[in-house]
Amino acid sequence: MTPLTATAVGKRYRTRWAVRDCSFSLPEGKVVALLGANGAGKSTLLRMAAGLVRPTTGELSVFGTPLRGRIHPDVSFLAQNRPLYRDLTVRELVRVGAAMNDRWSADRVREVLALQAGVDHDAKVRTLSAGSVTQVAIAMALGRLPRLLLLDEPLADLDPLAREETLRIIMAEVADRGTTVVMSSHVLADLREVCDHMLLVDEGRVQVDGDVEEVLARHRVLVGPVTDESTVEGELVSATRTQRQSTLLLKDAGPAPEGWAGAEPDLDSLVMGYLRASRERRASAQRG
Amino acid sequence: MTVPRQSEAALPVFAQAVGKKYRRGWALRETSLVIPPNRVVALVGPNGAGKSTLMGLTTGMLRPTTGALTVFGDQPTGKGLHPAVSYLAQQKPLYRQFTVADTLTFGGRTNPSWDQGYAEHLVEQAAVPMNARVGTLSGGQRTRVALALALGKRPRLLLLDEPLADLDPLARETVLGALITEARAHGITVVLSSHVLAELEGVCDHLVLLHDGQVLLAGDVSRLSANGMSLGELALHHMRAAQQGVAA
Amino acid sequence: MLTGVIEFRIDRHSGVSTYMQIVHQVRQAMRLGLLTSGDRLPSAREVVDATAVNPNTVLKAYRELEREGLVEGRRGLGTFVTKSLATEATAGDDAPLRRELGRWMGSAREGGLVVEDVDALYSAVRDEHYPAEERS
Amino acid sequence: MIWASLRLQRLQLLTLLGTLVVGAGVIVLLRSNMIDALDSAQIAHCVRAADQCVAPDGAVKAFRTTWSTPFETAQLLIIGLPALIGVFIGAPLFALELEQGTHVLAFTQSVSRTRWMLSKLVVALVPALVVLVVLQHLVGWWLDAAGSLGPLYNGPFNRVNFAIQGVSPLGYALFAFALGTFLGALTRRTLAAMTAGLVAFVVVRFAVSGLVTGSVFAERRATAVGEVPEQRESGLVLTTGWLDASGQAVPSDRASVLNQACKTTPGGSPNTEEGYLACLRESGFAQNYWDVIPDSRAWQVHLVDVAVFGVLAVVLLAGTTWALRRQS
Repeated sequence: MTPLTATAVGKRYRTRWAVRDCSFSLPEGKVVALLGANGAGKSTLLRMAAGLVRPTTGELSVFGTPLRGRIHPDVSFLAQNRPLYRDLTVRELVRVGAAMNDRWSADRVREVLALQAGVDHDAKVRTLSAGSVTQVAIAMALGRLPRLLLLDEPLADLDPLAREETLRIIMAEVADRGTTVVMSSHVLADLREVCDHMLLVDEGRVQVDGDVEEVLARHRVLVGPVTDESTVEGELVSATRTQRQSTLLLKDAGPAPEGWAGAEPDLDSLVMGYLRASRERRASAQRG
Repeated sequence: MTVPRQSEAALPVFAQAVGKKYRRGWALRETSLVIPPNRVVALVGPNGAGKSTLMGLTTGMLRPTTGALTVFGDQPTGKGLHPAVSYLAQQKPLYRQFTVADTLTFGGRTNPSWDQGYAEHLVEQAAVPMNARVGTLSGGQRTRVALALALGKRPRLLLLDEPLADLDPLARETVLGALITEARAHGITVVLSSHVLAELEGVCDHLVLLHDGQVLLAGDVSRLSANGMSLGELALHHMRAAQQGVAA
Repeated sequence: MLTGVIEFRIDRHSGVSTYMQIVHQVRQAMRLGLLTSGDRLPSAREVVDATAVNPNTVLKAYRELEREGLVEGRRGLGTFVTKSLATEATAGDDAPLRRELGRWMGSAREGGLVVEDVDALYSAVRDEHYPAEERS
Repeated sequence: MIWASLRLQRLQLLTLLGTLVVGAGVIVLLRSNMIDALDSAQIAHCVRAADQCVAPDGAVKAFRTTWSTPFETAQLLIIGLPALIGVFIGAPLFALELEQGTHVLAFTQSVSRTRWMLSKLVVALVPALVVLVVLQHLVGWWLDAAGSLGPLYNGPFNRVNFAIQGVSPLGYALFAFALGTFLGALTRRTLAAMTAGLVAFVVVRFAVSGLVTGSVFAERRATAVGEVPEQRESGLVLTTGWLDASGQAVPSDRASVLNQACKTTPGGSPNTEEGYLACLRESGFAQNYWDVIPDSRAWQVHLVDVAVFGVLAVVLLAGTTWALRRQS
């Protein structure tokens, strides 16, 4: 049973398509990186998977059940702006969580809150630091005992220590309960060690979908003379060229031709290559 | 800490036992700090360590409770920024209804040392259309415009508070690239605060690490990490140690 | 908490994948005699607590070690080392070769060599004695 | 879920409770003071019929002057409460959550949107209505004690009296509340919803008056021209006019021309009473009639009133549901 499947999903806001013809299927128990440029449709996709936004076209299903405008019981969602009742204390907020859920583990919430350095349970949420607010929001999300955890920019606004602490909480959840996690982030450095699957979207369409290592293995970075690109085999993703040198990111590349050096890209250069290609597409679309 | 033997007037920031107290307590305590010229400085620390306070004191928006701080030898007056200092706040405050050209004109009207040609050049380089409204720009483009506005006054010290938050990786790289190129070309001292240590690596050559209102570590990265530790590791290591010290 | 015998150190800047780092570190610990037959490797959860890496990666590394026949997963109990790679020459702080290398390092340091010098010397000599094609 | 709503509405609920306690205390106190004042002025018996009672010189007038302000204040409170409920309880109910994004928290828990909405509505609305009804009846109890020395003298169809009696305040409060929640869910902005809600409520409240729609309950009374009815029963007179011999109402423009003509003799001098009546009869006026809603049917008019505002409220609440469902 796949945690999340999208079939030709599209979402239009007035005249603009935020997500278009998006199809994918996520494997269970993985940590999925949701990547893409600003405005590529990542948040919309997550909000649709959380049942907050209804797709204009197509269908999403969670653990085999099609979504019908409300959240699936096995899904938890961390929204980007961390919506919490700011006037409540942490303790009261947890009680609200218990009141609003059929399945709720107060123990789990306590456990997660205990992982972080000293959150006062009687402090009002509005007095907490950004890092603590995120961690409280994650604790609330985990209290639902989800099997699919959707995180929209879980690490934004966090200082380096809180970043690590938060990642540890999420990874512990994966280790303990085999939860499938989908997280979007702009900071590739945060994702490198924690993700084993990636989903790269651009202008609402899926560009890359697969196991990180497999995806990396399918791509090559070739560096060679700028004059002679005709001998290179494979599907060109993007290229940067200086006066003498071309650096090409290729998918399903053939062997490096004479005079070219090839290597497997790392996650950074792969994502950057795709983002660069997307920016060029957009720029040329604007021009023409 | 060793203070380079240079006249104070040449130092972008020179703080002597500076403290700042708010109603809820000390945000910065007895801090002595030198920011040497021509550096790209990483200002790092956990939330609440005093980064924003230090920036506020440098811009003159805040007055120190104790001690003194000078910017190129002058004490910030609080009546507007020092002419040689530019500051870019995290929210990148720009008038959304202005066009990019309006924004630059606004910069020209409010800054005596404005270099219109240079600002236009920066916008052009970023491929942002001059007649576009600021409100319609993408995050990366808006940051580039804000940067052009900050650099257009030809500062010698540029303070950037989390300039790259909420930019995608590509925009991050291009913005940072443009920033460093300009800083190097014109000898601008840049102070960059960020939570993402990885993006400061290879960019910053000087580190100021704050913790709990005090300077934990300050100096050139090459000197601080003699054993080949990267800036990120170095900072994280010290932050972790300091946090454990507090907890114990 | 009683953790396993070893603790992994994940270097986020090395460019080597997390999974390979874990595999290497287990192999190295086995060679040095820090891990011997019957020792339990830290559980994925324990590694997560220490390093905040993806537990799937840890499990993948253990599977790789299992494939190599070095460890064995026992359902519900954990992953256990089944072999010893340590020899008298490598295990323990007072193994003769180690002591010899220690003396060498001491004189290198006295001679004013820095880490890079030592690394360069070491790998040059190593490559002399162990040509690349012989190494697996 | 109810607990959550209670906790989130705590400030409003405490305010309501405070209003209730203070309001009730003040009313009880004023009422007992007033009864003392009636006794000491020796006009307690005038409460039944102020026009016919024998009382010390100027005592009635003095009483009315002293007490008119407290009476008006109490009436104003009951008239104003529905608007306050709409503005301070209805409008922020959903707008605040939408504005702060906390609806996303609620929508991503396992309660359904409908249950979330209903529990919020119930927790906000029921206490507000209880407070309103209790205060309304306390004020009514006090005004009853003043009888015809107080505002009740003006009868149940006086606009102010009508607005604070029967089930009407309930209808207004329901409507104001629903209007506030609807605008809140629609605009997603608390301040906008509060302001727009207040304006819209005031406009609709005066445009749709229960007194107008209550005319279905009017009864026609008629007497032969020149005859004086024995006792005119009290009520709200909507129209008066003449009927011809066949019992049809004479169109008013024709009636007024003829009436004017009969007031003078053909010679031009003012007509005598008998001449005037005879002239009317000759002109075809058989009966005098008036359409009246008797005081005894006031409760029915209140029911119509509450039905009209209730239907509006239900429509608005349906609108709120719709706005929240399409919300994301």
